[in-house]
Amino acid sequence: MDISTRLAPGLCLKNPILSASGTFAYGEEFARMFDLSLLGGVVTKGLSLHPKEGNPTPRVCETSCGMLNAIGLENIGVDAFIAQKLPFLGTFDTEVVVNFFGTGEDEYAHMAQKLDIEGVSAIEMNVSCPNIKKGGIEFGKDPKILNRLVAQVRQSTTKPLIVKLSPMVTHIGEMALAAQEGGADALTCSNTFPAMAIDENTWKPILGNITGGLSGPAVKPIALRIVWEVSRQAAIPVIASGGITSWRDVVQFLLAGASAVEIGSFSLRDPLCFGVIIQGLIRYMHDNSLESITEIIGKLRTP
Amino acid sequence: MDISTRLAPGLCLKNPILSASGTFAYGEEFARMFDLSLLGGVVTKGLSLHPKEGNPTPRVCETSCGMLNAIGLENIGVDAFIAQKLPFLGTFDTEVVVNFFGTGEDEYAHMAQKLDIEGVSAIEMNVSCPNIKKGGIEFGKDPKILNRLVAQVRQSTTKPLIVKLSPMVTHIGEMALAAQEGGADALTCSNTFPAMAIDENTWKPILGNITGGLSGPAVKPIALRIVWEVSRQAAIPVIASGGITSWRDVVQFLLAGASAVEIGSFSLRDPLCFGVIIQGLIRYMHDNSLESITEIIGKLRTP
Amino acid sequence: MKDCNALVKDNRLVAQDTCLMTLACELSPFTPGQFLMLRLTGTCDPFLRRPLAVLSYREGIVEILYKVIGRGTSLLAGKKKGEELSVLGPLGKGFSDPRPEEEAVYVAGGTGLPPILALAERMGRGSLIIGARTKDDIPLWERMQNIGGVEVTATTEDGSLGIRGMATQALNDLLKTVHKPCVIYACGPTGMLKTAASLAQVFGARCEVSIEERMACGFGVCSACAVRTTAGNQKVCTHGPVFDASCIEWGI
Amino acid sequence: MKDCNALVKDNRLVAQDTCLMTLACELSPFTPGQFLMLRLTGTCDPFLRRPLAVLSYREGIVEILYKVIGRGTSLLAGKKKGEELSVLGPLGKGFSDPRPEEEAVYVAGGTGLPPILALAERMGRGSLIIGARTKDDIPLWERMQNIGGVEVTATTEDGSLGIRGMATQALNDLLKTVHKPCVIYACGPTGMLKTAASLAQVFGARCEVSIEERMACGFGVCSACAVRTTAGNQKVCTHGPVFDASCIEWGI
Ligand SMILES: Cc1cc2nc3c(=O)[nH]c(=O)nc-3n(C[C@H](O)[C@H](O)[C@H](O)COP(=O)(O)OP(=O)(O)OC[C@H]3O[C@@H](n4cnc5c(N)ncnc54)[C@H](O)[C@@H]3O)c2cc1C
Ligand SMILES: Cc1cc2nc3c(=O)[nH]c(=O)nc-3n(C[C@H](O)[C@H](O)[C@H](O)COP(=O)(O)OP(=O)(O)OC[C@H]3O[C@@H](n4cnc5c(N)ncnc54)[C@H](O)[C@@H]3O)c2cc1C
Ligand SMILES: Cc1cc2nc3c(=O)[nH]c(=O)nc-3n(C[C@H](O)[C@H](O)[C@H](O)COP(=O)(O)O)c2cc1C
Ligand SMILES: Cc1cc2nc3c(=O)[nH]c(=O)nc-3n(C[C@H](O)[C@H](O)[C@H](O)COP(=O)(O)O)c2cc1C
Ligand code: FES
Ligand code: FES
Repeated sequence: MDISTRLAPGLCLKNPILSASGTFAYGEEFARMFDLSLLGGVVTKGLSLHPKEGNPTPRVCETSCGMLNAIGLENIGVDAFIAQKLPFLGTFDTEVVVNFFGTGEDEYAHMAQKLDIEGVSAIEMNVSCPNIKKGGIEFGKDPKILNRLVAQVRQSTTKPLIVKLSPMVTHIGEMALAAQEGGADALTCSNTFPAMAIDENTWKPILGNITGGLSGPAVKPIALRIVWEVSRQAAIPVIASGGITSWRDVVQFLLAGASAVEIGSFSLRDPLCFGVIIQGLIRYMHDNSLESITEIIGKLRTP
Repeated sequence: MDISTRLAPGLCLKNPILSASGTFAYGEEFARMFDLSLLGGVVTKGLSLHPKEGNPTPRVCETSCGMLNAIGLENIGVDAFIAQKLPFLGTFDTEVVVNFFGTGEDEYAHMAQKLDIEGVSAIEMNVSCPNIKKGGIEFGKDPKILNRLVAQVRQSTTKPLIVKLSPMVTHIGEMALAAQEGGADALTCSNTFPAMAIDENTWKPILGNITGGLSGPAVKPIALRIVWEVSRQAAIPVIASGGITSWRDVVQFLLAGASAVEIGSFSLRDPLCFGVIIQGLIRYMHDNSLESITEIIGKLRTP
Repeated sequence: MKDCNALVKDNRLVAQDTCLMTLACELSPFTPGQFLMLRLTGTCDPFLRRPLAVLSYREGIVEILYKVIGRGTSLLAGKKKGEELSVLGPLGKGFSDPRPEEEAVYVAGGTGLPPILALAERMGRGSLIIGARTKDDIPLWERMQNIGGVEVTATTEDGSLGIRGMATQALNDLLKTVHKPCVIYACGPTGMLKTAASLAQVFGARCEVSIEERMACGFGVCSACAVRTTAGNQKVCTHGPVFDASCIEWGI
Repeated sequence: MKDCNALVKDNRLVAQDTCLMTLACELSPFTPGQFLMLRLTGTCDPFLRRPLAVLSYREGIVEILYKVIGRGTSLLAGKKKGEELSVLGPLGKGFSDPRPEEEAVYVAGGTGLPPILALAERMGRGSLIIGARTKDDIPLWERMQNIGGVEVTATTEDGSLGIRGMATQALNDLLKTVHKPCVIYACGPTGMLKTAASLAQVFGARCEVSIEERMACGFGVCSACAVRTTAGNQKVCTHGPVFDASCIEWGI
């Protein structure tokens, strides 16, 4: 049985299960619980050029079948990552996908250059951040801005380039094509949904940052639709992200057109879920006499 | 204590609790369970010029803390509504808000004219429908198209005009302003989120229509953020819709800036929730010595 | 119809993956074919209620018989004596009584047994055919055989109980032997209902079928449960679940 | 740290809105101050685990003491003997032992009692101050008084038990009487911790505080639980929850 999956020239995962950015830190904590080599790949916390302190607390909040986070992209900075964390990740037999972001195009490009080093399997651009030079509009909200950004990053790296889309846009297909034409090798669909929570006793927002991003099973049906929509429009592979909790979810996202999946929030609740999900997927394929996951990807049967 | 709320010149609800469109039919079934006069208002199923058959089944599907629907706007048509349903609704001491849609601008305008009659307190335009003349793009996805549509409807009616926005857009504030400038008296935020569900056994979409709209508690945090964003940008009142299940939710949406709320999916699960929620709101105001709900609306305390 | 709290009195496995639950709750009198919408938890997950037919209701005690299919029915199977459920019902339109001159034939397959059994028990006359894949799939076999006045036939695909074959084959055979006006009551897989409907036509019998469709509300407000009939779309939850078979447009 | 299934052995109210639960599960040895992340249901609603300190752990039996605050702790309070929970832990960094020459002073307020009591019970020496609004808010009062070697003082705002006033006032009074190196261990509302920290400075005592912050993972991967320290942001769940009070930047 072949459960490997190809995301870009030179980027083939041994299985379609990745951690998600921001729920796996830099892998050390999970490595104490299981062998990271069982994963198709790990995606690191989003890195920036300089270390970032993040938002005031509370930074998380529970919602119906989901959670909000407004961590504020706290991270140790790309240099500390390369010096202190990357070598450790290199000791595992898994692909290392480095998630990153910048405050302007040059910073994104600079980051990509810095990460164009051994030990990094691919880079994943988080474009759900405001472009401070363009009056604060998110890179991921305008196809032209996104296309330019991706094109510039493309020229700064030899690594497979994954663009992680923002879901809350009018035409997600347009954004996907803008990234593809900019030179993305693959797309992650998608980041969290801007949302908020309010405490009716204090009359205050629950999160220190007022708003945050919604993730978890609550958003899965939307994420599934986005993957389905994007994978039919884009020619490049799609990585699914949003509410995955089980091998059943994984099969559903593969059917919708994803070539791999990231598991985020659920691994906070159940850190050992990765192994369970991979085993479940193998068992499913065995029970259904499937030889390769390419027999599942995009094979949704529509009327 | 005053829990009445004003939505437009000549449209004041005795309390801020409305039913939502599509989960209340035309009121007859609920009227067998409780006196509709206890509601601030009822919103009817979305009506069209001609009766509509709707989508193939299955039309609903359960999701984590929510549901998908792809009813396909099945309705009896505006004429049958006026003849057979409106008189019954007129027997209750509550505001009758008629939800409607069309396939083109003229049809919307025609509908508005037909509904400019006694017994109708206000009309609520559902703009989450494709404009068949404009290549199928949803009216609610382009501010220019929306603005023109609203302006045309505005000229065809003397009734208070509520525009119900589609949530899945890049700039919800722009859409709100487009509707406001077109002449809307109030905005409903918002309709369901395009989503889907897949059966991993049959490899088929669960809904007959492939995709459907996500509603219920799962989407509440997004709806809350949308209400907060829109109410700070628009000058007209906002009606909240999305995942409301309790008086706590109502208070949260009021704090975020809503002047009233619609309860949809949850009333399918718990048809008697309306009375419980209104009582809970009154008790909350009493316990907090609040005289009027205007003391709550938009009073979120941000840092 | 009422929304009431029900107390689990008993809940036990009575066949392969099939449980019989008794609940204490005050309902108004029911017609066989009517159903309840059960809410399974206090939390919003699972969100929707589940439709289940009333098997019996007497003096504040309701029986339901359900097959464990997915999440909701699994949760139901896990309920223990003393736990609470919320119950909405009885809902929908049940079976009409057989006319005095009519011979009643009840046909059940799969999860279709409860409303059919309810009707047979209420009427106390006629013939009941229960079809299943195998013996172990048939619940309440003893109870069925003891319905006074009703003759019971089982069909199993593997021949492990009763006649080997399909319920509709047994129905066909039975109808050949009946020489007076006849009414067929059927509930089960769509294929079975369709065949029952055409047999009814062939034999000039009246036929009522109880239809299953996904529901959200169960009381007629959401339009989830549409079924195509000669009178246009109808709602399974309020116009049905029991329909005159000749009105149903079976589609492909 | 492990993720294991725990069986509820007992769960009872021991003070106003406060329950003591005993669970059977195999943990590695714990340090007082460490905590567990409890998952409350099989469904994803509620989604996040809840952090609760270990009160005691011996031979496969863990005790937790919790105040019923919101949805999660209400669900916990509803658990009955024989039900299962999933438990992740022990997590975080606990209190350090008092040095041989140090006099130990334990101070607890609000939901801060469990880790403090765990430490006092483990050490068997020093003085414990428990502060509450009123008598009924103090759980396990008998048990506290019977910790061999530990002198216990209660303070209540209404004077219904022990000294009328605040725990920090009693701490101040106590510190005045201690004439050797001293270490203060505190857990409770932020205001209390802050005051304890400044008293420690005034009296030249060492001070360790256990901090509460909203958590998602509890094992260091999500960065939810940031606390500002002199060494920059630290994670309450892995760097803490116990910190040297002098390192915390208390903010306004
Ligand atoms: C009027 C009516 C009466 C019924 N009476 C009985 C009965 O007495 N005994 C019995 O065993 N079953 C009965 N069913 C079928 C029963 O409702 C489903 O088996 C049950 O809802 C499955 O729920 P689940 O959560 O276990 O399955 P899941 O597949 O997890 O359910 C997911 C969703 O699909 C719906 N669904 C799944 N299967 C069906 C189905 N066959 N019909 C309608 N909705 C479905 C569920 O209600 C739920 O909303 C009846 C159905 C209807 C419409
Ligand atoms: C390390 C640590 C140890 C703790 N030990 C104990 C203990 O032994 N006994 C005890 O009674 N309480 C303890 N608490 C506080 C306890 O975690 C909260 O009271 C509990 O999570 C409230 O959950 P809820 O669902 O009832 O409240 P809700 O308000 O419904 O919870 C909503 C969310 O907020 C979080 N939350 C709410 N209050 C707190 C809080 N004070 N601290 C952290 N998160 C919070 C919840 O975890 C949840 O994610 C501890 C907290 C921490 C961080
Ligand atoms: C606590 C937290 C932190 C996150 N941080 C990042 C981040 O740094 N960069 C990023 O691209 N996505 C980040 N995400 C988004 C996740 O990677 C993932 O796309 C999203 O949570 C949806 O998947 P899920 O439902 O499986 O969590 C974060 C999510 C959470 C919950
Ligand atoms: C079954 C169903 C049918 C609906 N039909 C309509 C409709 O006809 N017109 C409309 O504007 N909104 C319709 N909606 C959207 C609801 O009015 C409401 O805006 C949405 O469901 C979010 O609120 P909720 O989470 O409280 O359900 C429908 C929703 C459901 C669940
Ligand atoms: S289930 Fe809602 S109308 Fe039938
Ligand atoms: S709670 Fe996740 S890092 Fe502390």
